[in-house]
Amino acid sequence: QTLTGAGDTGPVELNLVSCCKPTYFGPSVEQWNAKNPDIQIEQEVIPFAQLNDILESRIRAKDTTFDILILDPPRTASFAARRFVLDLTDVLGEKLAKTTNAESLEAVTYRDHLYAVPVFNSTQILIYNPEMLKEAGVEPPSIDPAERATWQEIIEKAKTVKEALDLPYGIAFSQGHTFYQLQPIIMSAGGGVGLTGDNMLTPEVNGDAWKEAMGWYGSLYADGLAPRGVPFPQMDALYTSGQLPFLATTTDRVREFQNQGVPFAVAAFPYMEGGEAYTPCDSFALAVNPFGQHQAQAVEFLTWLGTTEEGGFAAAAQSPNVPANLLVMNKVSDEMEAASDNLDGLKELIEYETDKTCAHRPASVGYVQFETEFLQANMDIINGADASSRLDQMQSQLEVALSRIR
Amino acid sequence: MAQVTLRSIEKRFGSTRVVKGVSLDIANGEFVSLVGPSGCGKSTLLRMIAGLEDISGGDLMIDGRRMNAVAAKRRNIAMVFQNYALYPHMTVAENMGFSLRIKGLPKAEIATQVRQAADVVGLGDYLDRLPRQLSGGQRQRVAMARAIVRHPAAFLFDEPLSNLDAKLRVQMRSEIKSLHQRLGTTTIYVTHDQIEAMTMADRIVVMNVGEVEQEGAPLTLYDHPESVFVAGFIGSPAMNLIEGTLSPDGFTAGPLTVPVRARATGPAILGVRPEHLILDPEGHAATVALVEPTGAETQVHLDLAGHKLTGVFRERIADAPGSTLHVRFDPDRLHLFDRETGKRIATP
Amino acid sequence: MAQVTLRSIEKRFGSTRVVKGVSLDIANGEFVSLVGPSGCGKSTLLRMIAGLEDISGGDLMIDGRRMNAVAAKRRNIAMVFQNYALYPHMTVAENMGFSLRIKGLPKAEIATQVRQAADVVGLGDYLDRLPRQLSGGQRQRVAMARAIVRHPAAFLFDEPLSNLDAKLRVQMRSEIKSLHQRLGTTTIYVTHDQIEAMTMADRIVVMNVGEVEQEGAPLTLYDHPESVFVAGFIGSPAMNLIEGTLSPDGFTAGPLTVPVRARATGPAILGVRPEHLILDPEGHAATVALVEPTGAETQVHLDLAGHKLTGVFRERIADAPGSTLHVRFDPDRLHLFDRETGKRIATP
Amino acid sequence: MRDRFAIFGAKSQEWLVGLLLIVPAFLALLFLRVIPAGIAVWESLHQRSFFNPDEKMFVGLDNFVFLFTTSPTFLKSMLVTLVFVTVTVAVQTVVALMLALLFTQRGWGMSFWRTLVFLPITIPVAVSAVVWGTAMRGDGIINAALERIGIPAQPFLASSDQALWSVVIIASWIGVGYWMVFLIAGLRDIPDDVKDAAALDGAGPLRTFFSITLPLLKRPLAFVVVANTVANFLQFVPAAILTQGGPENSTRFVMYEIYTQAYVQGDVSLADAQIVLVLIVLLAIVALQFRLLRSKE
Amino acid sequence: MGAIPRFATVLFTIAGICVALLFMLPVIWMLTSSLRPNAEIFAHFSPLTWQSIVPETWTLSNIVGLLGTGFGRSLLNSLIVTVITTTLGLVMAIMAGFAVSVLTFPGRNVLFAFFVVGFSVPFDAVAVPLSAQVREVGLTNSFFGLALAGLGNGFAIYLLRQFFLGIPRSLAEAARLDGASWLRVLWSVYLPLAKGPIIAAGLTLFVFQWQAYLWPLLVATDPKMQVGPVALAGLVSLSGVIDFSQMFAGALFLSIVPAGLMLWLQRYFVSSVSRSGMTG
Ligand SMILES: Nc1ncnc2c1ncn2[C@@H]1O[C@H](COP(=O)(O)OP(=O)(O)OP(=O)(O)O)[C@@H](O)[C@H]1O
Ligand SMILES: Nc1ncnc2c1ncn2[C@@H]1O[C@H](COP(=O)(O)OP(=O)(O)OP(=O)(O)O)[C@@H](O)[C@H]1O
Ligand SMILES: [Mg+2]
Ligand SMILES: [Mg+2]
Repeated sequence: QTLTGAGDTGPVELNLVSCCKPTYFGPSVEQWNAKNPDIQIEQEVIPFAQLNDILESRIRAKDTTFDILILDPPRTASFAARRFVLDLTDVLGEKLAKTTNAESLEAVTYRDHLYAVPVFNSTQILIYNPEMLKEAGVEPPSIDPAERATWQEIIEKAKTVKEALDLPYGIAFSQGHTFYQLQPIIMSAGGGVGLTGDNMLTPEVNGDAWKEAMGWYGSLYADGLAPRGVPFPQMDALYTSGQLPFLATTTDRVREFQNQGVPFAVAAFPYMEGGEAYTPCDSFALAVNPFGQHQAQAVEFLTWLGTTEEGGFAAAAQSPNVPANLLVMNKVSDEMEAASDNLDGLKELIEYETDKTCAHRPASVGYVQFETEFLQANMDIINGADASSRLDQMQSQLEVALSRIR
Repeated sequence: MAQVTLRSIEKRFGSTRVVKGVSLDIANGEFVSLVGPSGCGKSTLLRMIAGLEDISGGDLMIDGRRMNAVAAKRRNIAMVFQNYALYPHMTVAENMGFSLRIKGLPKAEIATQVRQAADVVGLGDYLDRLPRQLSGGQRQRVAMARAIVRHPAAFLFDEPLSNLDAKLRVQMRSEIKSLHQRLGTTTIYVTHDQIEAMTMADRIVVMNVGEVEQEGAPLTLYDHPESVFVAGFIGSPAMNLIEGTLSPDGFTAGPLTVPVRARATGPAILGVRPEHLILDPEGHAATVALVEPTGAETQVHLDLAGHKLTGVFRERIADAPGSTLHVRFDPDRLHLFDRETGKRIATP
Repeated sequence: MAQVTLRSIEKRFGSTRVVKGVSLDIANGEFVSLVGPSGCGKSTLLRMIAGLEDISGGDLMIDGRRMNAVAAKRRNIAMVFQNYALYPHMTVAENMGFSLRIKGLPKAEIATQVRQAADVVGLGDYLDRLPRQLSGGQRQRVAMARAIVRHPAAFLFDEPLSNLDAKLRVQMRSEIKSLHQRLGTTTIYVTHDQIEAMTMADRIVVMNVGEVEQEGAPLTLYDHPESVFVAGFIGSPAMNLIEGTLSPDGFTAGPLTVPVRARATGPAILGVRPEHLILDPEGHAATVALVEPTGAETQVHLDLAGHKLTGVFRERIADAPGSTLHVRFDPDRLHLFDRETGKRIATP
Repeated sequence: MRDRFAIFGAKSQEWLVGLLLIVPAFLALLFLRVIPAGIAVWESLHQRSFFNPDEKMFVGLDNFVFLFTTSPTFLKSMLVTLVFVTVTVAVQTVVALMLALLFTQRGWGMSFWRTLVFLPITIPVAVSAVVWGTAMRGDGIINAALERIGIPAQPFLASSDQALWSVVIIASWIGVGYWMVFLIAGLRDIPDDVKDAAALDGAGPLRTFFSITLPLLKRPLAFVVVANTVANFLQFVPAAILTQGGPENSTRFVMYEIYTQAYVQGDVSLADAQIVLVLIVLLAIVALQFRLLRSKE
Repeated sequence: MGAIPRFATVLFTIAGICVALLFMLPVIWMLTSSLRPNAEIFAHFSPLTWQSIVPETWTLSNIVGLLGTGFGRSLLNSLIVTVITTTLGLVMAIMAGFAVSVLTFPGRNVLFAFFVVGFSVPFDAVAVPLSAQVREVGLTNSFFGLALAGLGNGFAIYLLRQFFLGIPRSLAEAARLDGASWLRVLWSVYLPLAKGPIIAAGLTLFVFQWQAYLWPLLVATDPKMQVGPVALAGLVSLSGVIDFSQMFAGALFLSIVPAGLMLWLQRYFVSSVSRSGMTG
């Protein structure tokens, strides 16, 4: 396999398409640029909401103006199948296996080929307000994965606190509209990942477990325990302004809430009674544009990020996320835990979840269709639609949508 | 039908005083002509009476009620605008029927009245046209018909016939007059046409720079203009005005002496209308400057001892410019004015 | 200065033929008046000459060159529009100076010429006003001045004086005339004013429903109208027209018999101008219908054996309607027309 | 020079000038709008392989057949869009006209107040959507206000019955001030003397409005209606952000459908087929409006 | 008009203020929200209290923080692009609008129909193929490339046509006779008489470009070329959390320019004079 730009001499400018705040990859890019005058990286930041849409259309048009792109792991299959990302198996496969979380690697692997360098990982926790729980006389849930609470227990506690303190709500899910956050709950109730078959193009979303889990989830909103009609990006604010005691969210809130001085404590992400524990996982990886002009140099940068301690630290420096680079994982979680004395056990929790309970989203070329349909169905259920019939509808609509993939 | 009274009406545009205290009493059913030089404030006065322009000072009374603050639509006054102001989006028939539609008349009734009014102005064939498809004169007639159709308490006409040809104008003139006779509607009529003013009106009001110069019956104004201004303004071609001095001997202007019967003496102006120049071999010798035959008459511009005079004669005169013509002034038709004040000097 | 030739000019709006084959030869420097009833196509003809309206048929030649396809701005023709068409956003001075600015004249030069033209029309004090701040007559004068200032090859005037008062109109008339004498610019002048048409023009063209009825020197038209239409149209008040029969005895209309010297016989129309009615105790007895004194003259509407006649007399007549007046027709001034064709019947 | 354009008559040069004046705008529209639309027509007759986007197959009207028979959402989205457009255009035009009338009256500081009404259009739509989404929350400020005056809290965007109307309100808040500007310009163009004539004919304010102002406002009004129709037909950002087309597809606008199809799911052929249909429907509506709003003047 | 009672003026003023307030409420809320800490924004909705609008804690940190993110630069970019679009677009639209309304020539109505088709094409739908072409001709990351999207604006043409049709044709004719070329007629007669509509057309172009979001994302890949709305959307963090107070501050900054512009251009919205120089 030959990479473009391999023989180039002289300085090269790489273009990295990332998303969200510039600080995500800012420190890595700066450190790299300082040390590699011949390969200078320029960062282009696309707002999160449009990231995949824009990437999709630009790669489809064979855009050569960028070299490295941010890859949302569940899109790996779709991108890889269409050769929208460069196959990195030969150049990086072995090296990465030694330094990167295996689960994270799996998420960016499609049909045994590696397509990206996982930079971040993620997992979810349950944040609660210890003061509220105390005031309501409710026993706080444990941070120890071994003593993980069930959702049913948590809901009871939430109800109690809500009533005792006359709060508007009991619990919120900060990404409760996404499959990312709901997948573990569905799987914990015994459901599958939603897609099956050879190509993972056969939907399976209206089984009993799915209906039960989603019915249960919808009831939280119907009962007024979870906030209906509040835009999901505003869920955190409900917690921080003291309107509810429980918030299911990602680990990155830990640093944020600490900075803001919001009272909080951490518990393990709950599971459904009688089921197994699952947590969401995976986060952004970096891939190489197959139409880019400087693939060799791009790979150099990715190698540095994924296989060196220095690169790993650079990436983790400002990110609130869990690093995928094992060389730095330990130290970063140490720091996170040490930041406050009520976070004892956080490090173990993170390590446990990323290793043992990780529920990858389905590795299907039709994932986008699946995710879009799920979002619609989920929002309807949240707003009061009957879960069972809505999932039946989703099943048939998804079948139509996936039939277009040929 | 209405009685309209103006008491010291004023109009200012910014700092310019355009109408300066006009007082007028217009009796119920009267037909008043408003004349005056361009820009003297005639249109402005009409617009104030109609309620389209705020009155800056004074009182406007209609039938004894003060109307300064009454909205235009409640005054029941019809106006023919100098610039027509037709509704551009309505056909001729719709333009004319608009006020009737507002009154809530039944459709058939409106159609009948519109047709009648259209026939009066000779637009029967144009009822379905839009204003922009009409010629200038046709537009003006639509504007006329729109006012006629309404049977208002008073008509205000702002030069309604200026764009019509002579024949149509004569015809329209008598239409308006007979309309007035039939309906007896109070009418104020601004015109630049001498014949219209003289023949149609019960009374003529002569305005000059925002003020009333003189008012009275048409022939009174013609025969006894109270000022040089009125003398010069009423009558066309205008009265000849000769500056000179009045002495017990008569009126003297350079070599010219005219016997008059005035008692006053001092600087004066002698006025004599063109039609009161009489061809007379015994008369003063004058040099012909220009001869303008109008068909019925001949207008001759003369130079009499340095004074430029115009004469109008029934005769066809073919004298070339430069030749000599002998004329005298009709001694019974002379006017005298004070040179300082411009006021008329009484002759016994 | 230009010579303008029209050869069978046609204008159609959709399917309506508005100008129907007009041919005219206007010599260099000539002053032609265009008259005709409202809506007969005068404005349309002017607009075609100016290049504002496409010519549907025929040829327009200026100085021997076919101009049908030459753009308006290249014809160097000035026009005074019937509706003024002043630039509403420009002051009077800017309105007048616009064409000079386009020519690229220096500012000072423009200012001088504008001032001169403004003085001609008596608007010297209004140079900084906007059109909407002017009275109707003032606007019309701006439109005049805008044409004058340009020194074009030909002037087209579309009723330029209709909104002016009599005095100003006389003054402007002589201004235009002396301007024409000074510059010798070919001029086509549409007017509804008889006196203007008669006194200003070298030649009058009478139009009727899109066609030329007659053209000729003013007095020729007045004295020898070739058709009933021209006879009735030229002259104000209009010629009296009496329908009757021509026999070797003379002209008979009911009880009325008038001796005439025509050889033809058959149905005919007798024409006699109002000023050719002569008060004569020996004359026909007529009933007075209406007396309209205009000051200089008196117009009397009469009923003579069932025929409505108008007479214009120098005398002040005070007879009440209903009384009897004796008049005779000036035998030298009678006109005879064929009742079928409307054409003039020759009298030896 | 003689008679070069003789067939066109005296005004022939207008042809050349007109051509020159139109060329830049013509080219811009041709390359920036019409040719891409033409490409969409061509593409809609093909189907691109998902796995190899370079490979395309002629499929005739298959994409259209799919949209009309199989697609679970397309027809619904067309219907939703038509309802939305009808209501929004009606509401916005009427309100904008009322505001235009208000703000052309004499009053103190009117131009300043008018600017404030215009302000919403200048705020990024995405942010406006967030603000309204927040205000319309179950526990949001609007419900708080409603409860104050004794009306129970409404679900607004969370209910399939109210979501569309909520989006209408938001879109109107954004757009009304903007459309108002054009109507103000139009109102100012109506000659005073015609209104004077109407006043003398006995017309009161209402009568003058309906018989004089409104007909003479037809041209700007036609612009507002047509432009507003097109703009709202193609509008999808507030719905995309606030409701993602839900609840139960009640706010699934056809442009959102196209956007999702083309950008999110990468089904370009299907998106192009939808674009073609949208274009056809839109042009039909616009043609109809042109016919209805032709001014007599 | 005579006889308008003075209290009507008062009434209209009050109505104007009320309407303006109604439209401003969300904006006022944005303003105060940008002056309070993020956590406080959503804390006081129900029940309604004065704190829903008035911050308990006032802070400028959002605005300061915003400027730290290079937002100023994006604002400047937006301004440059918008000025280019508005200027070029307006010139093109004026010329074309004049041609299809004042000049008469064969094919005029066909051309106008073409413009109508042009503005019915949803731009968002053709943005992708178009951006590929823009990339091919090398206009990515140029102000002109960014401005391109707003240039083919059929709306502005249509708008100007509608208003130009309202200007009496005899004015153009008078100017033609005065020797003016058609361009001169446009410049000296139509432009001054259509100031209000031209401003309105300019606003159309301005707002389209100022709000542009998708197109800049497609053709401005260089962060130095980022425009305001994109920068604003970038304030969303990886996990979808939004810094609302900063976003509101940014939105307000973004609307200052057009609002100021509008306020400044008010005076050209004077009563039309287009028919006041004539009869009929
Ligand atoms: N809006 C205005 N602002 C300033 N001056 C004005 C305004 N309208 C009219 N004028 C002036 O007021 C005077 C009177 O105008 P008005 O229209 O009443 O005259 P008029 O007697 O009707 O003249 P005409 O016979 O020419 O129509 C004129 O000198 C005119 O210039
Ligand atoms: N655009 C048009 N469409 C249809 N008919 C028209 C149009 N313009 C003018 N006409 C008709 O053409 C005829 C001639 O109009 P034109 O304006 O030339 O008359 P005119 O002789 O100038 O009349 P006036 O003395 O009243 O101004 C009229 O009957 C008029 O109604
Ligand atoms: Mg006047
Ligand atoms: Mg005419």
